[in-house]
Amino acid sequence: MYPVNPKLTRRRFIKGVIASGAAATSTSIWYAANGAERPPGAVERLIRINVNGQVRSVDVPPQETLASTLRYKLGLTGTKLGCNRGECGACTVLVDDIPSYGCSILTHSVKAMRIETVEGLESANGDLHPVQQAFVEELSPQCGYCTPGQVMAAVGLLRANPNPTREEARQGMAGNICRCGSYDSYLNGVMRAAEIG
Amino acid sequence: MAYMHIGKDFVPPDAPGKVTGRIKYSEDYTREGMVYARLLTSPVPHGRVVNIDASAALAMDGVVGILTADDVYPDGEPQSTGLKILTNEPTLVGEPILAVAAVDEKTAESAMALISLTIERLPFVLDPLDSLREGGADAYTGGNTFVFRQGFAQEKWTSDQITSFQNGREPSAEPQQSWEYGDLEAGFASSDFVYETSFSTAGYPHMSMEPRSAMAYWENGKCYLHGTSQSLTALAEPMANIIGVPLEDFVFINEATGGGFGQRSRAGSIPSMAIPARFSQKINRPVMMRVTREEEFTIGGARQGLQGWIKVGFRSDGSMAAMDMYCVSDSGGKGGGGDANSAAAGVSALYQSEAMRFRNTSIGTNTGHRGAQRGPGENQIMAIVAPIMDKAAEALGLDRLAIRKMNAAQNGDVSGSRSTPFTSAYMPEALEMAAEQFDWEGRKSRSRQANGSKVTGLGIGQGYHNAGRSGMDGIVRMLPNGRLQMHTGVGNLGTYSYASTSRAAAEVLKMSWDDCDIITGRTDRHLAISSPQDGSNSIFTNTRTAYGAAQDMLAKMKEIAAMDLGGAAADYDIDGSRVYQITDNTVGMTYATVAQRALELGGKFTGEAEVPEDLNSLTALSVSRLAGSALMGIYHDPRHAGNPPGFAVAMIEIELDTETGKFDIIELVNIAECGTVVHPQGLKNQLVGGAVWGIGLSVLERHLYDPQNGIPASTGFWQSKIPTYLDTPANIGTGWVDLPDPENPVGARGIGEPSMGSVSAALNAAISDALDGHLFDAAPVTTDMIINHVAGISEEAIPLAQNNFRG
Amino acid sequence: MGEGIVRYKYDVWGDEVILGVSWDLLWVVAVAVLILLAAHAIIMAVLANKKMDKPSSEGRRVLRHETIDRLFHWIMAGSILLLILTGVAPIIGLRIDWLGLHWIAGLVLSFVVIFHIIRSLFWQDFKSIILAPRDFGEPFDSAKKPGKYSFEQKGMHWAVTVVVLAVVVTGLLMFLQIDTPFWDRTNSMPESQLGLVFLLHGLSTLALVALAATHIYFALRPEKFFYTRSMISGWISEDEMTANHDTSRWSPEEAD
Amino acid sequence: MVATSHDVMPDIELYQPTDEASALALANTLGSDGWLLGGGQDTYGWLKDRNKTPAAMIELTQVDAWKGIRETADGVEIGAVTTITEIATNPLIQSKYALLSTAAGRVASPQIRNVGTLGGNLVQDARCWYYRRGLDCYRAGGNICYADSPEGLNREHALFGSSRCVAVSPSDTAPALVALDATMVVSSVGGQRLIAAQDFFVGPARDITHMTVLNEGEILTAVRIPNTWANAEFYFEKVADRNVWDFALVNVAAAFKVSGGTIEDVRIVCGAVECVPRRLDAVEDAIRGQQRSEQLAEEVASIASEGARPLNYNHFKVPLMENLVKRAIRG
Repeated sequence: MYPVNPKLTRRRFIKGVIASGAAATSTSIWYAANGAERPPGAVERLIRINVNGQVRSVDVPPQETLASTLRYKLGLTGTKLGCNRGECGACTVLVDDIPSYGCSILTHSVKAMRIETVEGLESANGDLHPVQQAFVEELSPQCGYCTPGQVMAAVGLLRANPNPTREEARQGMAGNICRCGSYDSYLNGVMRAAEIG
Repeated sequence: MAYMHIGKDFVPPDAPGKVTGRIKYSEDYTREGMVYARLLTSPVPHGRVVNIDASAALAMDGVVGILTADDVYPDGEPQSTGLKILTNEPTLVGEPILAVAAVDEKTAESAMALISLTIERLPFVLDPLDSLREGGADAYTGGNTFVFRQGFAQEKWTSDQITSFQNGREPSAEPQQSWEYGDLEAGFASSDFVYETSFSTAGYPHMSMEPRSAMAYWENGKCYLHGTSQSLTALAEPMANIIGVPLEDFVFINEATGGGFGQRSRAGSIPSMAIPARFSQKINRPVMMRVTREEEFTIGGARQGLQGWIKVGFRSDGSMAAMDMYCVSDSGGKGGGGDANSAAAGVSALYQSEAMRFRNTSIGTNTGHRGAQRGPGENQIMAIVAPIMDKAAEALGLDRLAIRKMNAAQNGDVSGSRSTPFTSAYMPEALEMAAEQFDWEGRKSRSRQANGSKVTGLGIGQGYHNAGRSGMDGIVRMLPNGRLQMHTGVGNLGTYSYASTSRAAAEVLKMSWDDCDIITGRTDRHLAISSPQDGSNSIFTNTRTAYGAAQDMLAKMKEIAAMDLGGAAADYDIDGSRVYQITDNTVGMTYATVAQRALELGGKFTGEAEVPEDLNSLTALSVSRLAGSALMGIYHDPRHAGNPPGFAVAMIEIELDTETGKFDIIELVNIAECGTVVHPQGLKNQLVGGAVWGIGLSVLERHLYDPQNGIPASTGFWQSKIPTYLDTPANIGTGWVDLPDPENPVGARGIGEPSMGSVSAALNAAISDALDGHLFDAAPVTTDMIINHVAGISEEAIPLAQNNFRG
Repeated sequence: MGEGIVRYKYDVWGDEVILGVSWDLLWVVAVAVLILLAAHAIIMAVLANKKMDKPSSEGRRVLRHETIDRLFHWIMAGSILLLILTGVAPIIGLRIDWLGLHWIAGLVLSFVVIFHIIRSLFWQDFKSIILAPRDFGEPFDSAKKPGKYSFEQKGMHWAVTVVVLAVVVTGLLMFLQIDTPFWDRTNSMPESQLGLVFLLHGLSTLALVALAATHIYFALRPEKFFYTRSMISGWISEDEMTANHDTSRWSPEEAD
Repeated sequence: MVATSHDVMPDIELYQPTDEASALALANTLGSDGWLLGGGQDTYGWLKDRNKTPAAMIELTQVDAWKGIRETADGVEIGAVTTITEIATNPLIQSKYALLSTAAGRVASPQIRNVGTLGGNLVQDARCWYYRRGLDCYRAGGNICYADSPEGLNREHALFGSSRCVAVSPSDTAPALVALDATMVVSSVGGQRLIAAQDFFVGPARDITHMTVLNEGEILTAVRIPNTWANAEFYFEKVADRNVWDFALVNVAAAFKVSGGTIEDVRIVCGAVECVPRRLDAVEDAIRGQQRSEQLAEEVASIASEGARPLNYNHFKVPLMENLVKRAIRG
């Protein structure tokens, strides 16, 4: 018999909890503990962030990733979690125009910056962004799960370089995996977007 | 034939939702009171859970409950190698043992550390040959193999038999499975070139972009499951069975699926979706179970690895006279598959070997869940056989294109163990088209030319998969406003086939696409059964049903018209959403009017009578719920005859740097031979996507387990090496033969799988070509293998080993 | 103190297994030994007021340690000090390339220990070092004088014997677990056993640190220093012999 | 914590100092409980996996003094929290130290380069998958190496300098900086110390649980590149399985001062073959004063791998390393 998870596991866990300043109290889960025992100088949880041109107030724990805030606090589920480890690009969003992995950036790190997600690209009258339009015309997406990330990477790319060569587009889009293998179609989309954009 | 919709591009209704992020995948849903489940998975490759003490976890703030195998299998776990919902008998690291639900994921994860799990460790094995060897460990408690209808069994070879196999000789042990046609001995006797080798192909994970997250809740006795699948209705009924809820009380919601390559086709390979469903039932809260990338690796399925021996004989004219193949298939810790059998059938179909023998033994290992993955078997073996074809061409002094044409499948040809005839086959045309687009004649002189450390390699690859089924159902409805409702059960896995197959109905009814609605996404929209969407069959299978349902509606519309306007139904034709008299087209009625009349008439017109008797249960349920709502076209598709093949041909030019083992793809074309083209953009996506997958199989992807401990090494995208933009060419040429298949009403056959096998074969052949025809007899051929080969190093890899990157 | 005596880790399957000794104990041992020795030094200083006669080192010299045994002693001492130094360096955060020196010193120690065992069994007066029941009365009866070795010396010898054997055996087992010029590591020892070996090595190291400190302390004490001299030059004076030893039980040859 | 897949950031405190003094003070106070956070691209995986459990993160990227690229009297100084993209695209670096901009351009993926910092790329932890899985191996303070054993998966591991641990230096910028004779500026509340790039990295023989000589409370704040190698002839090449994301199987960074075809001085450094960037002094010595040519490259390439001790599955790194050195010399 091999006990897999004996007392030491618990000890390590408890150590972790204490270390993280969230010793389990009996009240409302973690919030109270987090709020009450914060050391001086640490970040304030209640922040205002600029997402898709709107300033939104939101309660963000210090360690929360941007993708989590967007998806689970702000309901912006267009930003996908494919790996949660910065290995796929499905969570790509723009931070001050720079494509970044939302799963691998803290919300607190970007609270002073402009965040754009796939939901914020359409114009006020509902017209698709040129990248979105081109992706539809070229039928770039297959399963679509990586598409929001591809769209954001393409928008970021075209803002920095409005008329890329196909090779430049390929290099620029390289941080996004498409498991369906639609790279060729996405590149067609980027090139078309550069034309119509 | 001039079609209105078939062969034309259109905007699939889900495309805008994909580019705006508005379309919802299972994890994008939320529900009042929802709690979050996380999985506690097996830390050992093989073991038995002896005790679970969750008292401390359950006492933790925010923890709502746990769900164990005892909860989901009160009468004991099913005895099979199939993946379980939860298990007390894990046979791979990462297999789900229990789930914890809490108010948030962080709490659920923290609670897991408080659960005391006592596991008895059992012997484990990671390579089929280690298990086959006398005295080797067995992956399962009852043996190392599972025989259909018989159960667990033990299969052992002598050490000599294993060693001889590893040394490239024909295995002498009795196989579990075999078939044969033609006179093998005579075939080899008449051969002028015979090549014999052992080979290995590695398994690797599916790694769909969307992890198999699911959310479920119960309301008024009904179970609502937001899940992910590559089939919609085909998966729903067996999923209801796994959950244990009657079909009529089960609603499966699945608007979009983040990639399906075989392992989301059938409920049995994705039983984890039952966890939130059963959990929700137990704790009476909606339960969201987000699945991590690592979990997707372990339970998300992987291709089978093959360790095999192959012997091929060619006559001096290049014709393949005989092919003998013996495989040991890696069935993993759960699941299994028929890759070896498909591999042999694929060789038979593509190369038309006159005599053929296939033998196989499937052995379990305590590695990831296995099952069908894009071109299971065919695509691995084509990467092995293509360089052998080149070897034969070289030995016989033939052009590499010519030897393929010589053996190419044509109309009237047969293949496989039962010598099944093709419904149609145009491989020579496909080869011709590829050669032209690629400029084979112009490029072939560049073969093996060196430029500094770089050497040019050319490769031709062919892909095949049996690509069509039948026997499913179709439902279409015409609303009184004249809109056509196409109730498709085809899942949305990214091929757009749910939409393109539905267009066959619009085609029959000659309707403007703007007047058509595709009804899909959730089973309570009353959909028709579709076949499981694997095996490249959707386009063939479901255009038949859409077409048939529309034909049924067309007949009913003519009948109503004849009833109201006089004459016989045969006197009527349609156009512009009108039914009119052929002799006087001013006499007629709009579809809207016909639909209104149908509602008045009821009976068979609205699905309330004369419903086809042999409808599948799910379709019958949908029809009964739709009955009386509109004019209905209902159809049960009879079986077709013959084997509808999906064929593809790829040609590749690479420049391989012998100093770094890396290569650039200079040119790549991938040509489809899949009958009439229904949706060019969709087909093109299959061809480019297949190419990327083919590159992954041939040179990159892997599925690593630590041989010492059985723990998985390649749980993320990084270590499993999913191809990126920069590992694939910036441009992929595509094209299609576009000749109709007689067994399909619009002439279509499938393509998803062969479009990959063609490229994996061509790339392996090109690498071999660049290395002076050296055969690795393995897939993938990785950077290190190429460097070692060039440097003359024979690394200490175990021959035929499944479980290291050397392959 | 910290995590107690034993440190645990998870093995590759997540089981809790022993990792080794808790190195916090190193500080415990160091402090404890320092306190004890300091206390001893103070007591001795107080007692020193009573004016104890120090035997003269002049006069006839008798042989206490043969050259080969002195050589053995100093090689052993050197290797143990080097082993402690190199072993402790990474624990206290000194970034030196220690492992090579450590195992070479370990091998040297192993060889000289084996040499010493064989020599002591066949060529030396093994009886002289045996702890007999009567020896235990020695510290309480100033009339009782020892043979060649005092009770304390015998005690120290046997303590060192046990500890050094433990450290050598575990050390050799650990040696098998690293790459050396002679072999590549095999990873053949189960992690739980490996941890036990590390634990025993660590515990014996701690004991050895304490013993070495004590030994060095006494070797440097003025009233015992003639023993240290004898370990360097081999002899003690007749005076020193008769003052500290029962010549009926130990009658050494005259030194050269 | 290998038993199960963790994926959510646990509770961890966050400090966002905006000036040097408070950042250094925090690093000093928190010691090993404080995790220095650059771009975080080698942080969140550890934390989500719960394989590293610091109490707090100290974000360094808000300290403006540690950002940006400045030309100095004797070269250039790059703030440690400057992003990799900025370095790859900076005109000054591109024109004078193209070795570094090229290497930076080959790091990971565009998005990682956009956020990841030079400091982070230099101090990133070993990429051995056993270690990354959270196993208690030597590097994690344990008593075993799972990779260096007869069946261990060690295709990506070290050829040189392994001592119990066989992990390699994963960085692409590190070999470039060693080749450029860069100096690391390391600050703490106690002041500043300057460390030659070559001495900044540490192998397992001297410290098995760290990759650099940084002590607790110390922060890498800048990298100074002297004029010595400005505008020299450079060569950088990285061979990885995939051309995005993957770490090098072997990379090479070389700088040549060539006059009239003769190599006057040279630096050749390989990554991913040892736990530290491996400076190839023997090759440098062999080619200094020689005519830079194909023939010379062929002659000396084998010196590069002298002393290599391949593991079971990484023999290929020997010819690969030799070939890359050959290509560097060939130019």
